[in-house]
Amino acid sequence: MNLASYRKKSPWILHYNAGGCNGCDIEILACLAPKYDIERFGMINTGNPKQSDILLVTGPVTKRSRERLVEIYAQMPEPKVVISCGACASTGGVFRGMYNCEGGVDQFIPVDVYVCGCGTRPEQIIDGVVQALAILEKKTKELEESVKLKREAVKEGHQLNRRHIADEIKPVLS
Amino acid sequence: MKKIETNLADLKKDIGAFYKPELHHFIVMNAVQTGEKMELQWFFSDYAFPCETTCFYALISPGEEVPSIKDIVASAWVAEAELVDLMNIKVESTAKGFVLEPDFESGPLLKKK
Amino acid sequence: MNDVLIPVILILLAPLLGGLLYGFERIVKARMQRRIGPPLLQPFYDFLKLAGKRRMMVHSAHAFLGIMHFVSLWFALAVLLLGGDLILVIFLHLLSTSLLILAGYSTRSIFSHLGANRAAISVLAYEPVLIILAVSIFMLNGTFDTAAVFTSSEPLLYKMPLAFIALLLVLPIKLKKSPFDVAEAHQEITGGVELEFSGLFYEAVYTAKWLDYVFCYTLVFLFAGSNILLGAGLLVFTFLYLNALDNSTARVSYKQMLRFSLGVAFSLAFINLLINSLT
Amino acid sequence: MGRQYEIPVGAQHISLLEPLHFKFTTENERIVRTDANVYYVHRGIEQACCSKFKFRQVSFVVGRVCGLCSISHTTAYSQVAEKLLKIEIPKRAKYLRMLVIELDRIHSHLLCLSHVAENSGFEALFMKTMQYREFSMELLEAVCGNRIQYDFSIVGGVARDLKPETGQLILQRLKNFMPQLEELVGIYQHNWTLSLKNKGTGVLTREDAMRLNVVGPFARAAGLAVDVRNETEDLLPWKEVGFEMITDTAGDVHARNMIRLREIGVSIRLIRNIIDGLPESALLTETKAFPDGEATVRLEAPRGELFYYAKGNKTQVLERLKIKAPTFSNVAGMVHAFTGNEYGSAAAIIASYDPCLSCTAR
Repeated sequence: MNLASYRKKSPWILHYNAGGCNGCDIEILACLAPKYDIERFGMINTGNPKQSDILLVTGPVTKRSRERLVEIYAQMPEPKVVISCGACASTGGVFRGMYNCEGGVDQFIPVDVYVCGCGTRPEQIIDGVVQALAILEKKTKELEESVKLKREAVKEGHQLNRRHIADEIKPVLS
Repeated sequence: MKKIETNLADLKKDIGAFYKPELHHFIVMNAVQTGEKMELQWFFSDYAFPCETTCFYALISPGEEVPSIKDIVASAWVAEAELVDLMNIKVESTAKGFVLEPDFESGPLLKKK
Repeated sequence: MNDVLIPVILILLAPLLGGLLYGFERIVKARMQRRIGPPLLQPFYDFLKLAGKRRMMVHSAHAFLGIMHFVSLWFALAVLLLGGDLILVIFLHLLSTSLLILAGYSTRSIFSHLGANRAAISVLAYEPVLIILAVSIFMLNGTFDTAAVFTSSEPLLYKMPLAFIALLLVLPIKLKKSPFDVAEAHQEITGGVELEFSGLFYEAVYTAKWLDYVFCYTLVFLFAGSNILLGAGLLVFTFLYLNALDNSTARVSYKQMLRFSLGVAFSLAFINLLINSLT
Repeated sequence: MGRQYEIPVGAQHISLLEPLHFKFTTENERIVRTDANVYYVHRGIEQACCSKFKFRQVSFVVGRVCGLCSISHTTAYSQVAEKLLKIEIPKRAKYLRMLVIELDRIHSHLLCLSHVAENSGFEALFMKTMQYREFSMELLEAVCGNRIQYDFSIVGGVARDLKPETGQLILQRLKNFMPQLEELVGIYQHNWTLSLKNKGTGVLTREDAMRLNVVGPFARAAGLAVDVRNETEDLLPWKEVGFEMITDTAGDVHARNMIRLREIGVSIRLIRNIIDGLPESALLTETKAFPDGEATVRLEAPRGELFYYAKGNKTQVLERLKIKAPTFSNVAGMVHAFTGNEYGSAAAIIASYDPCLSCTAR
């Protein structure tokens, strides 16, 4: 029995509306409700970036919400997956080219799963999240690989800390 | 829709004489470009049936400062702040930046020549 | 031999038991809300997932306090199960909560501060009741040791029913259940003190919640003495009561909570103490 | 005077559906001042409607202003365009528009109620209300073909007809919903902890509602009888199908909940009357004219008065389109009504305003 394979059964989602019309947002809310009940898959709407695995973004990114979007993404610890919900989050949709819109979410943060539709149906959102789980598992493995590599590197003395780097830079500058 | 013409100097007096909080409510403030000049509109509506929408309008030339009706209609600040950003109008004691980010060009709704 | 072995096994398995209990509770809660709910082992899936996340911490003292919260809570539980001094148990539990509160204050997030404030007020709400409870037990048995309670043939429930009701009233505060979940208050302060924990360090806080379940249900079990059947009945009753309460109430404000717990629960426990001391 | 703390809520917060930023200045968790930043969702729809899109396409664009009341936006735009084109639409189209608006109102009000319940910390009630709400989503799907973003109204009429069996389905589902509505009224009215949280919080008095020009259920809960359905009859015949005004006096969160629940009852009656008296006629008035002149339209969206101003210049593209959403009028009242409340109630108060910022910011 491989314990690691159970990890993907616990995706905690974070939802951010980057400037959409609320249509997809209420469908995400409907996903939590008894008819669709995404808690079956172990999902919780945490509302806290530091404890989330999956970022659900809806809406085209407006100028004022772009920095918040990037900041939320940066606050989430790896491994993390981004799902863009709806046509306008994926490409800008009908809002593409409007003066205060920047277009799709993938202009700012890497998107792993695109969910289509205007507005997305709850079934589509659930399908998107389930697809994201496989990506999440892959990313977890990659992260573990990189941690392993880093550990070996430390052993061989290649890893430099900040002071070493500063020491190396000084002679070059002077 | 009933349209009443006014000008910037008489604006506060006209609206102050017309507006009764228990009879009317303020809807929104709007601006339309008509050639060189800009037509500013203030929309009011009755509470009664059948209700009538009343529109005060004034023509202004670019760069003119518009008096604020905040002391007559307390909720007008939202509409005024929006027009300041979107139409690049100067309104008395209203700063920019409520709608748009500071780095964005002001007056995106103005027709480009 | 047997009376040491069972507590030791219980202590070692406490996180496991608490996790199962938490998973079961989530199912029950979902069913009460007409949903299917997560699988039983969901808390353990969460546990495994959190272990694989990148380690991020605000500062080392914050993470350390979070882990020490878990450790001291486990220690309090161990003392309780091994038949230690009840006053010691209560203060160890208080210590573990204060570590978490300190962790909340040590960050710069306003929500974390608010959560720490509210957690401190929660402590103020339930701690007096617990202490009165311990004093009543002392009046009855002549000792603070829980071992005497576990072995006494006459269940405490019959002698101090009012205190049991008082305990039931403050349990939602301790377990952060509606209507008294002000310390967590997800919609207001997004988890309060837990807000800044992430990854492995959140795991300590998350698992400490399971231990809290075991701790609270052990307190309930105290009232049955050596009568295991009655104890099981009490546990089931408390479980159903807590979930029914959780699912039928909104969150009250912290002032209302304080007024209620000090006004009603505390006076109930106090009346019980008076009756015990008079008879 | 205690030490003042500033508590920011938003732009991302679990109790908010959309980006919106409130900065509460609090003393001992009591709110003394509120700053609002509501323009996170500004996209520039007005400008696009006057430059990128032809006037017949605009009705689909303005539907995307807001996903909750998209039918109100498309209908209001269609009406203002019809005024500019100077055409009268068939009566059946008017009735069908009213039907979808009322169905939309039911789903929107139930969503708001469930959101208030969740933000008050009552998760089970949130689940219950959302479960009961699904019937309206299914009905909307049956009538319009989509759960949200209906695109039902188009310039000149409506896009789809209502089949008789769909009408029967609606009546049947409404009948099933009636006991559920009564159950919800019972819980929202009598649950003790919910009333502790909701009664007396977020109070807006009638004078303030009048002074700040508040609209919609927010104003009606304060005792201000403002409802466009009561005030106009030329575009949609509300009084013909039995509209009734509902007001309350308390002006707190609880009163807003009760107003919404009672309005759902009125909407159900309206829908029944509409289906029973659905006239037979064409669905669309065709015209080859171009919009000219200027016109305004007011319509009662679920959140209050929706106002459209349009100006045409005898071309395919409009000269100016101004959208005033209900929440836009409520911003001043929203900021005002926080003062003096506990921060703990703020989430419930925000939800009870039923803010729609994507409408406000456009």
